Amino acid sequence: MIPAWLSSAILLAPLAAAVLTLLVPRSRPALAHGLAAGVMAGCTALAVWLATLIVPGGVAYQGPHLPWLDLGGLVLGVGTFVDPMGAIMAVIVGLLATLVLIYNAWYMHDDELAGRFPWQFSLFVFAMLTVVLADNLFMSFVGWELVGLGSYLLIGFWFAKPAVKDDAFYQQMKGAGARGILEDRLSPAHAQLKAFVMNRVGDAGFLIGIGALLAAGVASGVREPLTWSNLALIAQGGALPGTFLGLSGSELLTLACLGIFCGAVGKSAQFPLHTWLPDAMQGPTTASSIIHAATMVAAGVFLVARCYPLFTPDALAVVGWIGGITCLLAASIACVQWDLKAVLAYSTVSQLGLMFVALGAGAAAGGQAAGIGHLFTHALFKCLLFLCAGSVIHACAGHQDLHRMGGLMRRMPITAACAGVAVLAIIGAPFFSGFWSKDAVLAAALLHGQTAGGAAWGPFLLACAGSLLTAGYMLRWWIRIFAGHERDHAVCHHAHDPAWYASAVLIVLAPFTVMFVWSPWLGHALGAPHSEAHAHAHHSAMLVASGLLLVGGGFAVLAFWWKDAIAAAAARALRPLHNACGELWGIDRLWDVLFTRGLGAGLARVSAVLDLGTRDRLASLEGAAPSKLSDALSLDGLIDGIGRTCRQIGLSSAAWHDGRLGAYIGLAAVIGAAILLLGVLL
Amino acid sequence: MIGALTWSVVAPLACGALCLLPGRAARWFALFGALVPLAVGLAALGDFARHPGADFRLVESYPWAASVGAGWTVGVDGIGAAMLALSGLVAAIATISAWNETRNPRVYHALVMLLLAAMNGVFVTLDLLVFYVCWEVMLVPMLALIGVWGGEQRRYAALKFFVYTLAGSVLMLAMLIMLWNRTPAGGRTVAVQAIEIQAHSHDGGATLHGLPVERFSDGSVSVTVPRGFDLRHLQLQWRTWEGERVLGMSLAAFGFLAVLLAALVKVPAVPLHTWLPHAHVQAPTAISVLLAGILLKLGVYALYRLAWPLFPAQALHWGWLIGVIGVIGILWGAWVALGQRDLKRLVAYSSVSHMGFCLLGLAGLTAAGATGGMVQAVTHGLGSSLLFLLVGVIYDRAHHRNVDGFGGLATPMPRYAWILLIAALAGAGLPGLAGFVGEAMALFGSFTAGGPFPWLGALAALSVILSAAYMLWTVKRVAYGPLAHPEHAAYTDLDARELAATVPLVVLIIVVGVWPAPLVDALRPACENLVAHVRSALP
Amino acid sequence: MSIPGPDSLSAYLGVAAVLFSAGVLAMATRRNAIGVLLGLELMLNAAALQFAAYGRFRADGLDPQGQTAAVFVIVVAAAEAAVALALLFAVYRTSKDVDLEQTRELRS
Amino acid sequence: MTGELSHLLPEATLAVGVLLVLVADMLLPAGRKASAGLLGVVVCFGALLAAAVSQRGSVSDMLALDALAQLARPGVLLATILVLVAGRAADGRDDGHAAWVALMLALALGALVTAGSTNLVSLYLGLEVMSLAGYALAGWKAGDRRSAEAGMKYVLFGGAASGLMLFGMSHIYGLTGHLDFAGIGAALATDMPLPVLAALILAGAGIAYKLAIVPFHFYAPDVYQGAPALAVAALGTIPKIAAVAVLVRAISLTVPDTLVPPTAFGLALALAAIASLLVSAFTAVASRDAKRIVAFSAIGHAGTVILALACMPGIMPVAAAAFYLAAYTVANIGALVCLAVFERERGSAALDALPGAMRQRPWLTAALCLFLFSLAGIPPLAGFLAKWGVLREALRVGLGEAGREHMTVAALILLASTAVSAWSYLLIVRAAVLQPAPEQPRAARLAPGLVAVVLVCAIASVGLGLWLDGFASIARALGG
Repeated sequence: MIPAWLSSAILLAPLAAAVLTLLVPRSRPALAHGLAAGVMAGCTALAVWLATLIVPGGVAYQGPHLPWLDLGGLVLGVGTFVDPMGAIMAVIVGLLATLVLIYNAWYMHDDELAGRFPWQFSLFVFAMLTVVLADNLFMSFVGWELVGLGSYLLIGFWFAKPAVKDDAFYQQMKGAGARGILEDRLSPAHAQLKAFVMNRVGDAGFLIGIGALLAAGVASGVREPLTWSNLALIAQGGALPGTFLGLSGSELLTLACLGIFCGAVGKSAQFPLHTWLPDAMQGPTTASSIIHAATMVAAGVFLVARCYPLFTPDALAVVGWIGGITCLLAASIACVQWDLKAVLAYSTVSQLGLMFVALGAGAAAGGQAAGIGHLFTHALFKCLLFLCAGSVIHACAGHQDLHRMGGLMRRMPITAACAGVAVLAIIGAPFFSGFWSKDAVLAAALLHGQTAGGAAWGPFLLACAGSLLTAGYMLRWWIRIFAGHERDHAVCHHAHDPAWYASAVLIVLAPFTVMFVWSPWLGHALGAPHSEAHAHAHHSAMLVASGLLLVGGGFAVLAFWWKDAIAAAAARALRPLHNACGELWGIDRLWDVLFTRGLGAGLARVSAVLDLGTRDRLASLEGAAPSKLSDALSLDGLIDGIGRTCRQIGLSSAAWHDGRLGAYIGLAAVIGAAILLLGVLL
Repeated sequence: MIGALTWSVVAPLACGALCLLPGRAARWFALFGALVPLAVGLAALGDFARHPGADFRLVESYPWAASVGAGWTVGVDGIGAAMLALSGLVAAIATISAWNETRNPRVYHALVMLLLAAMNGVFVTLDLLVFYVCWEVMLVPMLALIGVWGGEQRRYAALKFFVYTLAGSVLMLAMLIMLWNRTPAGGRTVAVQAIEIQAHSHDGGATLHGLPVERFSDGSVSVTVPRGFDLRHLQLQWRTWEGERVLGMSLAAFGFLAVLLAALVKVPAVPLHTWLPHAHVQAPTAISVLLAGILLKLGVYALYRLAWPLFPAQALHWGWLIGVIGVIGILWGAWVALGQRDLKRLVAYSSVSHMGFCLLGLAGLTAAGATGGMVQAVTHGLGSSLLFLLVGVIYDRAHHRNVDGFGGLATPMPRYAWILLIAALAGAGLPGLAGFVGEAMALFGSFTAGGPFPWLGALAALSVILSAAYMLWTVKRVAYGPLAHPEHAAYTDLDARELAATVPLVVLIIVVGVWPAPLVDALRPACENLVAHVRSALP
Repeated sequence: MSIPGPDSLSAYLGVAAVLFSAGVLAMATRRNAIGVLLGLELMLNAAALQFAAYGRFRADGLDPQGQTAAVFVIVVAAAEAAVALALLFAVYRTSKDVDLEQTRELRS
Repeated sequence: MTGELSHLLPEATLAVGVLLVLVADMLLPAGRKASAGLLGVVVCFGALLAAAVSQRGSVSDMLALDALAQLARPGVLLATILVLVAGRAADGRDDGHAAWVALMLALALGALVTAGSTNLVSLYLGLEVMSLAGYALAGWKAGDRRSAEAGMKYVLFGGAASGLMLFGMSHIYGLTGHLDFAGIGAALATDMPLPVLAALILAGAGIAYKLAIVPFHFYAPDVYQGAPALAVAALGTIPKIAAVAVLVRAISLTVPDTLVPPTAFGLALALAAIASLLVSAFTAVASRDAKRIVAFSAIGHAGTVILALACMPGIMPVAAAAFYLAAYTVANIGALVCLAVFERERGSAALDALPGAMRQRPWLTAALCLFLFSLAGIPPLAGFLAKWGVLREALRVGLGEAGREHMTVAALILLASTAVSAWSYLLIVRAAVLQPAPEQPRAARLAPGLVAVVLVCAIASVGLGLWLDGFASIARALGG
């Protein structure tokens, strides 16, 4: 039997860790890290226990549930809900959090801000577990926002750091027209803002989705419509009761799903809201490893999977297409990035796109299981990749440009090996976890394409193209760092593997990249469907994936290891494409022009002038006419205009009271006579 | 012996008089004068949280003018209690933040106390005439506080505030006189709804608001309402006013528009908001705190206490318009805030945006929305007060408020940066902080209200983007990044007085954000009752 | 149309009307304060004349009220003229002029 | 006959008082002549006592001692006392004070006669006594150019107005055959020929002039600005009380309900009121002198009173007008007494001269603000309640009686003008309180009499504002 306190304890343990570490003096970072890691380890243990109780039976468990707010006929509650997907996710979150904390103790051992890391990190883990364990959409949303907060805090961890600008090397590179280098990135303070606001763009859609579900819930008379069970009840038959924004029935359900997906697009950095994630790499690499690789960005995938019963075919088609586009787009950009974390960031975006491709395929095609499965395997190997990247950056004294690396294999063998297996996993080499999970994704997309036909093939093809590129750029990444000759001795000569406990973290994570850790139990646990068609699709997908891997990987080995000239020639041959990738397909710039400078700063400034004008208020007080048209026509100018008009009337009236007695008497007589006439005539 | 609510008005007045005594004790008197209403309000709020109900409690009534029917009648429901507590709290914090006021501190504190007494009068009174009197009395101390202790263009801002808000509320005077005039001298017998008796009769239906209830054999129930200004009595006659004509419209429509105008100016709602940035920018910190923390709430409170109960059919009829005004305010305020460089002006526009949620919530006429609107009023009082205090902190050090003139203050002032971040996140509506509760409830209320409200709610939801943008952009420009000016490195972090002013607000923001149930439970019955009352006007 | 004789009310009223109009005109147009004062006297005398005339030509016989009123008017007019002249003198003393176009220190 | 004359005891007291003061001035040694002021106050108190004990009745068909007069008499006398106690208009000069007191008493005498008159002749006499005293008071500082100009304008414009009035009166007399109100009313009861209407309107000019109703208001700004502030305090209040009293009586006695429906007459009054309100509110905003602003505000307040009277017939409009006058009188006298101090110390009451007042005389400036806020109608001061009463009447009539909807409009215009005129009062507040100024020399102590007057006016301004039952009480006094 599952103890009632268990799920709550798992949820609250990171919060306790956050509070505890907040109380630890900032001068004792090691203590704080140890404390947090200890609590996280306990939390992981509990999660494992819970998983063992839930996963084998495939049961869903509703934990304690409390009302949080009674809005009068509408109740919002908090509580836990665990199914196999959630249980495994909780284990992964806990495990990675523990390991990352241990690793970070080394990574930040000489950072004076290190004491802040544990509590911010623990707060983030709490938020993430809130999303994972929530038993209703509202609580998910709360966790969702708090995840955003954690991400905000950790991206801006080094809040005082300027954007990289003053390094001679970067200036030189920039002068040479290089793209995709660190210099393109924002300062941490800017990046955290960008991340939060772009997440909020998605959240606005999320709120509207919640609105649709709430309206439907009220229409169907359910007191607490947002719990998973009640949502399923309300959305029975693929349609929602009631109307909202002029929609009803299945259209309304589609709207709700798209709203939720909109949130996921923001959080999971999908096209067109993906641009914040590469900038988020300004955070500590340890934070990136879990937040911007393994868990937070996966929250969008998780949420869509959690709300899967609601998703209508129309909504799923959108999910698949967005996933496919993102997969290819991000992969293409990753190919030309020189910042080693940026490559990983774009690869994360691309892989998340892959997960959405799977989800878009629909449950019947095995999409849900495939998407979640890839989420899990990706979480571990991507975390490992980031920790390895952290080791490299640390080893290279903070440098992270691929131009200046190379040959580090000899100086840091453990890191190189661990990174190597992780790369093999991400490109989907046989017997590695990625092989298995990516195969499932492609199989689901393929099957969906086969059954639905027509446009439904789109996501599959995009995903294939993305996979092809993934093999290329990830190998390039590894080769550029670890293989070949040392390009910049000044940067590389101090390099060494991390301290033993940090290396141990890498070594602990490495086995999870192996396929047999996951397969075949995970597919069963996630309820992947089995049939002739599925098996057939799996085989086809495996063939396709292997072919793509060979082509992409082969090219990478040739071009980046064997002969650099091939890469240069390819770049020349594909110059327009290469440039487009280097310019991030113009999306960042478009967003910058359209939203940051246009709708944001620009229009806001215009609105501000429209509202108050620009003129000197003291002058207007004395009745002076506004000097500019914009002042007279601003809202405030119009209001002041009323006052000015009154004063003007007063002045013209005062002109009649100008001290001429004769005029006074004459006026009195004339007006009096007029009144007399009027009175007599009327 | 006078009761607690009367004390909440008398104590500030008395303390205000004591403030004028020579010596340096004025600030202590002022603090005490603020703590009395805080204590009364908290006690009442606690009572409503423990025993939720829509009735008026702590009711006291003293005759004033029998020939007119006006009296000193006070009582609070959940909303009134919350507002009273908020007003005491904000006034106490404003007093602490002005603890070291050197320019004529005695008069300063005395004026603040007069202001507080007037505001409390509005919150506790159940008499329309007294309501109006207190409503207008506020203008005078505010005029002086902005005009004397304010910034460079204080005279312009003060006069503008005075004339603008006075002009906004004069029609309300006409309204209250009309209502009085149209009640026959001998009183009027009106039918009463069952819910009214359920909610407000304390003696099993024998009397209602102190009036004997007459029951007829056909089951109908009525009371005879005397001529006067008791809001509870006026409210019973709303049907009569639908039938009276004035200037081509019904008396109810006229009255509703009159209250609406007065309230919208105070709220302030776009496009009647432009006095606010001037007043805020020119006012000293503590007065900005009072202005944002309490004064703006009066507009919402007037809608809640006057417009909706007295003219329910009009509220139904014009609800969409209020909602539209609210949403315009939400979006326009946020957008303009994004374009501001003066920190105080920025916070002022954020107030315009946030107060829009109060209007949206009230307009939708759902229990969730109305409660959300009032909760938003309370939480905005906490959040915007904190923001103004924080602007004041750096103004005290840098003597300017230009956001571009800061940067990287988190390095010399870490505590400041954290509190600023919390305040900004509360303003951005982050769950777990107070700002989220009201906004979410108002939004959810709109989503479920039907008619045009889902559309309005969807538009309002877009403000989560803008609010995050202007709030966090501000934090970024002030606190983060490399230190913009080397001389800022010498800035000291928050001192004890500044912590004493800000930390209570931070704690409350977090407590209300995490555990809003007591507050919401205290406010909800009154709002539900209001919604039921208004909905009873449906044909 | 016959010219009204001295024994008809309308003749007196006509004269009074002319006097009155002349007075109003003088008051409204004269720049010199003395001239204005003269106009004032004309107006008052027009009124006095009317009182007297109305009293004399009443339908139901002579009425002393009209004559009385006329006397009152004359007396008060004299007092008023005295005060006015005193004030005019004060103005003259301070500004060496009684030109109303010049004495306009008090104005908006 | 003696019984009838006993009704005139207050007037007689004042008349004797005038002579007494003048005689005393001759007897008093130089340097002690200020005691004439004390004598004047004693005389006024005597008259007040006489008024308090006097019975109702009438003196021939000339004067009526009805409820109205009994209400107006104490009002006039109290206002006179306040102004007299407040001190002297002139600078430190000792010798002229007796004349000042005598003129004030004469002003009060004229006001009492006017307030009680029931006959065109007594009305004219009363008005002229008031006016003649007033002319002299306005031009009191004969050596001062502005004061002299004010006096001259006052007398010439006033003369023109009384000329118009007399012209109208003579026609009324000629057309109705009566000089007394009752007789005129009886003659008009059956027929109201057009010429009579015209004559009535002409005769009204005199009252309108005393009240400074548009278009007979032109003199007021110049006179108020130029005359000494204390003279303005008297001129702005005492004649108004008298004029309103006699106007009410004249309307109720002469205007027959049967022929000219009250609605038409009310409309005419309302129009005059609206014109006054608008002119006063807007023009005041453009003024640069505190006393000029007060003058324009006085025009508006007179308009408000007229608006109340436009709601006649009935007791309540009169009660509202009476209350309004009371509130206006205390606030106006208070404000002008404060301004008198500033005028004396700073040479002028122009807005430019006021900055620094708050630092130099904080309490006096605070009192000035209190009076201005009362005039502006800010609750809970007397001005608010007074306005409330007028609005109540206007809206009662406007909403309740068919064909008089214009009263609702008029009420709304009153409200709008309240907001605009608040702005003009704020100009004074701004100059005196908000405007920065260099350090001021420490001010000398104020005369105790002046302080007392300010205190009494302040207390009255607050107290009347809380006296919500006042309307009912006044109505009882008028009706009983």
